[in-house]
Amino acid sequence: GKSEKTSGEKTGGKGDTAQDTLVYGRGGDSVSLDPAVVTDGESLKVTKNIFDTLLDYNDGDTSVQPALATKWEVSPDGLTYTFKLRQGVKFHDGTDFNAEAVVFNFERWANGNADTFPYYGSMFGGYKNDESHVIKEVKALDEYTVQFVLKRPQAPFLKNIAMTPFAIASPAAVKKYGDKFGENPVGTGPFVFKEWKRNERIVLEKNENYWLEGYPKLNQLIFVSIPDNSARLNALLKGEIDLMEDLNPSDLNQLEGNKDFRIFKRPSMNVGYVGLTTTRGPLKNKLVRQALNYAVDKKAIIDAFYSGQAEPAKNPMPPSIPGYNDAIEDYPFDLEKAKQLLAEAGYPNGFEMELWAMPVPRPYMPDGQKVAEAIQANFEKIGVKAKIVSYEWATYLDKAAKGEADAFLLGWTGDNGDADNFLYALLDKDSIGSNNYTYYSNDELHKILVEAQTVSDENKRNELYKKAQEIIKEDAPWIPLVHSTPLLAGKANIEGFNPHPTGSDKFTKVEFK
Amino acid sequence: MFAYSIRRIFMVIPVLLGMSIIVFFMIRAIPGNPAQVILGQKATKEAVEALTHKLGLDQPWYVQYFKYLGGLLTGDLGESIRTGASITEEIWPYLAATLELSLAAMLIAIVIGVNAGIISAWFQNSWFDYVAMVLALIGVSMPIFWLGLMEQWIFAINLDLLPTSGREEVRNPVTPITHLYLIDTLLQGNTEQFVQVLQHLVLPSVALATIPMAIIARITRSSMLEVMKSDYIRTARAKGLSMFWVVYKHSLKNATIPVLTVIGLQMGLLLGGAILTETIFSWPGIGRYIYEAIGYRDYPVIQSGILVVATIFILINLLVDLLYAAIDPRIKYN
Amino acid sequence: MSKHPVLEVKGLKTSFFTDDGEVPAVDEIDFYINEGEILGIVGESGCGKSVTSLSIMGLLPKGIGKIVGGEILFKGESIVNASEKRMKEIRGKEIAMIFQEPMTSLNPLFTIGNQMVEAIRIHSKMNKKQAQERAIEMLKLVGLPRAKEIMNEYPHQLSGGMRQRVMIAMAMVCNPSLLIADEPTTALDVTIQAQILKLMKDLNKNFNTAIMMITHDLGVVAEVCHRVVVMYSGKIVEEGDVCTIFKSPKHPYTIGLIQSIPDIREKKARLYSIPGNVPKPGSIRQGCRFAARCEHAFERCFKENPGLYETGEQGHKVRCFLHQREEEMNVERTVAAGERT
Amino acid sequence: MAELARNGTPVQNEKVKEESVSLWKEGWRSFKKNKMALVGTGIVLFFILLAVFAPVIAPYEINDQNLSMRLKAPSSEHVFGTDDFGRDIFSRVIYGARISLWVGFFSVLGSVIVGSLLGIIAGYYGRWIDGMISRIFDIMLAFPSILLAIGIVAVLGPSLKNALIAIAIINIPNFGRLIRSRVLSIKQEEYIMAAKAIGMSDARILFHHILPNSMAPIIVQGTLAIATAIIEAAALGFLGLGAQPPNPEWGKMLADSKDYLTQAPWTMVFPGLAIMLTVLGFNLMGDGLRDALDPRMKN
Amino acid sequence: MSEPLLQVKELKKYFPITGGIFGKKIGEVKAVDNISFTVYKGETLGLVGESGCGKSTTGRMLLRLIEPTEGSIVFENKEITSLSKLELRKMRREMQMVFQDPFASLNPRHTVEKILEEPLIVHGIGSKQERKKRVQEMLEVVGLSSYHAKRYPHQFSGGQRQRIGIARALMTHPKLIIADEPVSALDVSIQAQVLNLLEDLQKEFGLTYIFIAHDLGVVRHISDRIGVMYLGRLVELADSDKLCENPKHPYTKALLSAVPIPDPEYKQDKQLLSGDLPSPSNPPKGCAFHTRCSACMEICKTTRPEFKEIEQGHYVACHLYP
Ligand SMILES: Nc1ncnc2c1ncn2[C@@H]1O[C@H](COP(=O)(O)OP(=O)(O)OP(=O)(O)O)[C@@H](O)[C@H]1O
Ligand SMILES: Nc1ncnc2c1ncn2[C@@H]1O[C@H](COP(=O)(O)OP(=O)(O)OP(=O)(O)O)[C@@H](O)[C@H]1O
Ligand SMILES: [Mg+2]
Ligand SMILES: [Mg+2]
Ligand code: NI
Repeated sequence: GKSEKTSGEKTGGKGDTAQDTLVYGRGGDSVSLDPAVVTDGESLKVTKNIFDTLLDYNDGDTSVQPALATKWEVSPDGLTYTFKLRQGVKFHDGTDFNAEAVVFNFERWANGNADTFPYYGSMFGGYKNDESHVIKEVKALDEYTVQFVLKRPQAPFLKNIAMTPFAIASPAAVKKYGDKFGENPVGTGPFVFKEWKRNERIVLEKNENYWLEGYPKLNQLIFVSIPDNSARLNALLKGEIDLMEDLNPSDLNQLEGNKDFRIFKRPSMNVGYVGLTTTRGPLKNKLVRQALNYAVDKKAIIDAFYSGQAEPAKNPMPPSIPGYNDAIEDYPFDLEKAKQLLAEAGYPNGFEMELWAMPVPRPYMPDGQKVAEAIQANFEKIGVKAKIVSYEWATYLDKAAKGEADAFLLGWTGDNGDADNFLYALLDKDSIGSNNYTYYSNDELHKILVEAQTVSDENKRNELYKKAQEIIKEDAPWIPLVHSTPLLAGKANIEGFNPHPTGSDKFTKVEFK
Repeated sequence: MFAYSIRRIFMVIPVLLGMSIIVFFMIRAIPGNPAQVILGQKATKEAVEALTHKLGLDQPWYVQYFKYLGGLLTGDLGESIRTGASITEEIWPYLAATLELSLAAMLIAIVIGVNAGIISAWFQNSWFDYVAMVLALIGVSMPIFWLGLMEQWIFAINLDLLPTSGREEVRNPVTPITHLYLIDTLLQGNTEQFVQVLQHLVLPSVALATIPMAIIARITRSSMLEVMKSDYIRTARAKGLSMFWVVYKHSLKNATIPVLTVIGLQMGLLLGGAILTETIFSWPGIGRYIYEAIGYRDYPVIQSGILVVATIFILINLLVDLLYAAIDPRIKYN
Repeated sequence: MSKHPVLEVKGLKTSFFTDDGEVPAVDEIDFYINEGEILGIVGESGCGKSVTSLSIMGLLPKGIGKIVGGEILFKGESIVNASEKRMKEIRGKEIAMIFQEPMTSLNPLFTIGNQMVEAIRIHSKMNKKQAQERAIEMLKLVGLPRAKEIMNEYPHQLSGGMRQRVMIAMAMVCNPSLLIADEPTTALDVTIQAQILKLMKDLNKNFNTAIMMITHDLGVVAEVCHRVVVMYSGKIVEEGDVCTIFKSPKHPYTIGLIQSIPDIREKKARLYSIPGNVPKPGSIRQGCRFAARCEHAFERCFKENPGLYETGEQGHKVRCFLHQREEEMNVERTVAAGERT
Repeated sequence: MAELARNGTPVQNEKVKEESVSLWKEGWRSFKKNKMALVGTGIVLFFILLAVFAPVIAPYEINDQNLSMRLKAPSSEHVFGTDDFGRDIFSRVIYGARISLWVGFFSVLGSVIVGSLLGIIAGYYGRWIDGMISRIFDIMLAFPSILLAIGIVAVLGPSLKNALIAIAIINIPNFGRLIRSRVLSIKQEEYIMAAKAIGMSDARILFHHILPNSMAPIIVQGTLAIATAIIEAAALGFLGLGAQPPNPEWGKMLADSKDYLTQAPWTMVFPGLAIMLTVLGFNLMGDGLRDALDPRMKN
Repeated sequence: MSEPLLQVKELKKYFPITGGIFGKKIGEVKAVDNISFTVYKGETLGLVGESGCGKSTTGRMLLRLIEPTEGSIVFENKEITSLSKLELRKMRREMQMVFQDPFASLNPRHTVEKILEEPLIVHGIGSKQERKKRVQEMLEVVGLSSYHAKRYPHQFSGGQRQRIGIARALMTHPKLIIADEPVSALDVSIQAQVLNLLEDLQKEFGLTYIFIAHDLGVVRHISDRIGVMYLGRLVELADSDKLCENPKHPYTKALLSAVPIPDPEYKQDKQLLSGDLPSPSNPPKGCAFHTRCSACMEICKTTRPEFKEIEQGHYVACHLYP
């Protein structure tokens, strides 16, 4: 850790001063480097830099901008999308990027199934022969024009197209490596895959022929896995890494006074919540759920365990997403009111229940156990005795999905910045069994959410979502806790790094000053 | 002797078989579907079902078990269901990392432990003896994870003497040959890296060495004392041999046997117990490999990982037994 | 020819310092061994025989056992407070020792040859080869067949009798002037015991080695020793020529001991037996230590400790008030003799 | 008859009133002389008293959160400082003694009971039963024990009780083997031969002779095992697999304060010291007991 | 002294030696190899021999503490080898054993009272008070005092412990006592006490003894008849005077001459045996003693001599006496 100078010399041999290798410390390793086959963020963080998508998100939000596609047109019925592709782009293996390549990739995914290309199915309603499959066909109109024909309108279609998983891979390489493509990724992105040492590091090198003139700035990009948050911070402090994610909010003050380092805040696109399983015991009662909502002191929790780097949540989706209902008033922290509601519901002396605590840190919940402990203490005050239970992550999800938890901590990070990706995915009755762990089922809400999926008028859609949020607030299947601001920390001389709300960052413009 | 070794090796087989069965059923008793874990929180039901089927997890247990066993017999440890990588190929780097760490720890433990034990026995009831034995007792009583953290706090963070975690310099990674980095860097003649690797090794190996060191010191001392009371040592002294020779030639060899047993056992414990150290020091070893695999319900990895560790443990004990025979001519196994 | 003592022990007192306080295992004993003489030391278990021999060798367990008084003169040189360096020279070269348990007295992990050669090279400048030859020679001398092969064998490959022979060979390599044998045959069968005893007698005759033979078997004493010291609870109770001791023992303990042995030559109607138990050393602080078991004990025996009185016969001494009178008579006699000259 | 008695009566110088001293009493006497063992016993007693009188001693409610008082350094108000919930660490460490001692004692009790049973069956009946039980022990011992414990807790679900069960299970083969070897060696003792010779049944031999003679090593090993069990429980707690919040289990406290190592080291130092001291106490006591009760077990 | 109490015929005990890859039996130790003898009521039969010749094994087989490999043991007309476990345990009331090591044969955690009472409890004899009383009586009989009852074995000296061992054997009023080297661990002066005690008890209770020892002097003193064993076989059996004064077997002769005589003036021409005892796992062919025998003939190397009566009551197994 102490030989920063020597290694600086080694890696950045040319420049005397400027460093051109960035070591990015993160919590876990990737599963595969084929973005289409994975669902985990750790894989996508890397592939984002190896591959490009047709469209990309803007820095800092989820509106789309050109990437491999330079222009696009939507037919008025919302069923045909025509993309003009960037010319002269080459894959890392030297083959050309063109419309055929785009078609090849989409065909590949559409011919798959939920197991092989999970994200495709969930974002585009299924696969080739499925009734619900949204995409009717993908055609190459000419060498640099691709046309998508949909079966029915899909409001977030462009946002979906911009998602990291739908990155365009070299057809030649896909054919060449077959199953092993995930270990030999070839894309058009700013960095070229060089080496992967499992559970330790992935090394990417500058793509000299990148289509964005003058970029990337870095010569090498290294992702290293350091599971423990404090260990990662130590590594940063000792110069072993340059940039780290998932900084413990509690470590914030340690860095704040330090001139050598700076904090990066990832715009929030998440929600952390307490799920109240609506089919279990006293929680069946709406009044009880509301009472519990009154009993949680979100502010104190945020101060203590997020170091203030979060805002209290009142809705199941973050404010940055269109359709957010800011008019809603949150349940205030009011123990008297809570007690009163409990009494009304027939539990004047409270009751006992389990409160499940997440065993793993997530951006929206850096320490589930502690948040649970704080909430436990809150509940105690209104006579609700919560026993904290924790399972391993796998078991936790499995059991919670089966509705075995009374109250549980969980959260969600948006994939594409669309309200549907929150409200429908998490609280619609269709999602029971997948991501609606509370078993909350409201027909009125269902109708609204389904309607919103096909409405292409932005304003109309937003109205529908606002209505939905009102219903949810009233039924209180959750105690929305926070929209956290995930923290990153890095060397003070890093420039051009704007953490993206989706959690996957492109390092094209990053450099050391 | 030969027959004995063969017999011992044969006896290992039922143990390994038993272990594979226990591991097989135990991890399947752990709630949580690997498919769900792999696909994560956001997976759809269909995706989970499809993956479950693909992984063969919907087959009856005996089919799964015998398939796995069949693979084992051909030397195939299976494939990780999370990454699809072949475990046979993947496991060595982890194992090597753990081996390097444990061997370093064992070396420290043996060198310091044995010598402290000898000196304590030699100067029984001296102040050295008292201090060494009290330290040894404290060492045995030390929660290793706490020690590791305290080491980090003091030596890495406060004093900034040594790296906090990892096996190598991230910016200056070792090109693996054997994956035992000390050896690799030496083979490549890269002294700078050698020193770096060594620096990374210090804290975790010292943390890991503490308990075995303490145990070895205590055993060495008591077995030396025992031996030094024996008739043949009295004979040696009656011959006019000096104390130094009596201690280092006669007593030590005789006292080695219980010490060897302990070293064998501790080596096995180190291999498994490295989990905590590896977690604290982000050491990419087999303990962490298995521990993380438990989190992902990566059945083949857990099974094969544990079997590999157990096999090594058993082999080490076999080795210890064979060493006895080499040291002690009385042990004629036939 | 006059006899010179190789070893003189004067007022030796050795104590053990245990949790229960000081235990005087050997309490002011005096004896001597002449050149070429076999001295037998007999006594029951725990009476201090081994402690005596270890005191002489300077091999008392460190920290527990200590010589608290008296003198040990080896060829006139005091060795009680000799330096460890000097003791190393004496041990093995001048005074050699063999032990009771042939099974455990040899280091099981080294070959016989290794241990023999080591013994030789400690005290001589021989090279390895010479030492090996000398070792083989010694092994042949003690009557071991296959001496060459045995050099490469380990102790466990030999029988008890053979091991004891190896021990003797090892003790004899430097031609010591004194061999201390601490119950060398107790662990062996009678037929093997007979072989070993013969060997020791031969060595004594051929090399004029003085032997201090510790045993509790009076038969062995009668068979090999020239002179006998009888110990009881850390004290010498009788000392004399072997014939004197067996033909006219004076101490009630010696008498009882001799009478209580069954004889294979004839069947005694009933054995004589000394009543009571062997006392732990240090448990009796007052009076004669044998008084409690003695048929002849009278009041004084329980109060005072008798001295070692000379009986009439040459070199015969007894620690018993019954013989004080004889002592006095002796004095008279010597006085008378003195008057005569 | 009278003559017989006279001939036999050897006791003349013996005090008639010598008390009867069992090996236990003898053991206790030598234990009392062992200073280190007494120190160990003292430490253990100290923690037992802490555990028993925790409600009296502890100055604060252990679960009283006060988020405004987070991570305060030791002061006269909070002797060991406060943790990240603003709770008094001193009080929590005191209550932690309850948990650690409870887990240590009962897990070892469990493994002693099950292990002894299996060990006795294996040792006494031998043959295939022995073969089978011994193999099972071999298998369990070939596992890295902490992994086995993690596995068991993963199956049962993380909780203090399950951690206790897991620790008990992983220690079973140790006791099983100990007892088995004791039974095997005692079986060879002449007094067992003598018991058989007077026509005693197997069961009686087992329960009147073999078991009582195995007690000393069990107690010694048990005491030492409590020490390891406490560490193991703390390790499981540290990995989040043992005690669940807000239980002030020491290992869990360490895990919870791991992130504050640099800013609030006192949150780590005191629970760690508590573990070490308790374990040291049991180890010292165990060593002393071994010297007193079962000198053969020395190594 | 006429009626046979115990008849042993062709008794054998082979201990298996295991080894090899699968721990199979690869040989056997012929610890006791075909011995026959008879014990008459009220007599003492001595068994002598060197270490490892099978004395203890024989003694233990008589009580079936070790299962015989072959042969028959008839005690008071009952075939012991075919008794069921329960019958056997009852039968052990009649036959008792005294062991060699007075330090190992008493359970260190039981008081003397418990040790002595146990045989009675096991066989369901007497009420609690009666048992206690009997313990007191028996202590007096073996020369201890009743106040010793509450003490533990380690508080006694070796001789006293051996008395306790004897007392335990006597508790159930057995007919036969097998004493396996009862005095070899004791000091000479104590040894005489115990021997005397045994003799007195025999007279008082009309006991029959099988007395095992390696010290010929002791055996001679206490036995009416003596059997000499060598490598698992009986080589000579005769009246004790006859055996000592007129031994027939070369081994007996050698053994007798090897015994040191506590008389410095007694000079005797020693017949030293050469070599060591062969291993019982691989005994010499023919006469087991032929390797060390000074009178060895050709036939000795090939044919095992029969154990037969050459004079009235004098049995020898040697080719010198055809
Ligand atoms: N290491 C020791 N620690 C304490 N006391 C000891 C020690 N060694 C010997 N003694 C005491 O010294 C006394 C004499 O012991 P010693 O070994 O000389 O007896 P011995 O005559 O050789 O007996 P034996 O015939 O059994 O060999 C013993 O009774 C014992 O109490
Ligand atoms: N359990 C056993 N397993 C194998 N061999 C045995 C066993 N018990 C005894 N032996 C062997 O049987 C032979 C006879 O043993 P035994 O104990 O009967 O001899 P002994 O005449 O009583 O000898 P000692 O005088 O030493 O007591 C010995 O060679 C011994 O090694
Ligand atoms: Mg001795
Ligand atoms: Mg025997
Ligand atoms: Ni002279």
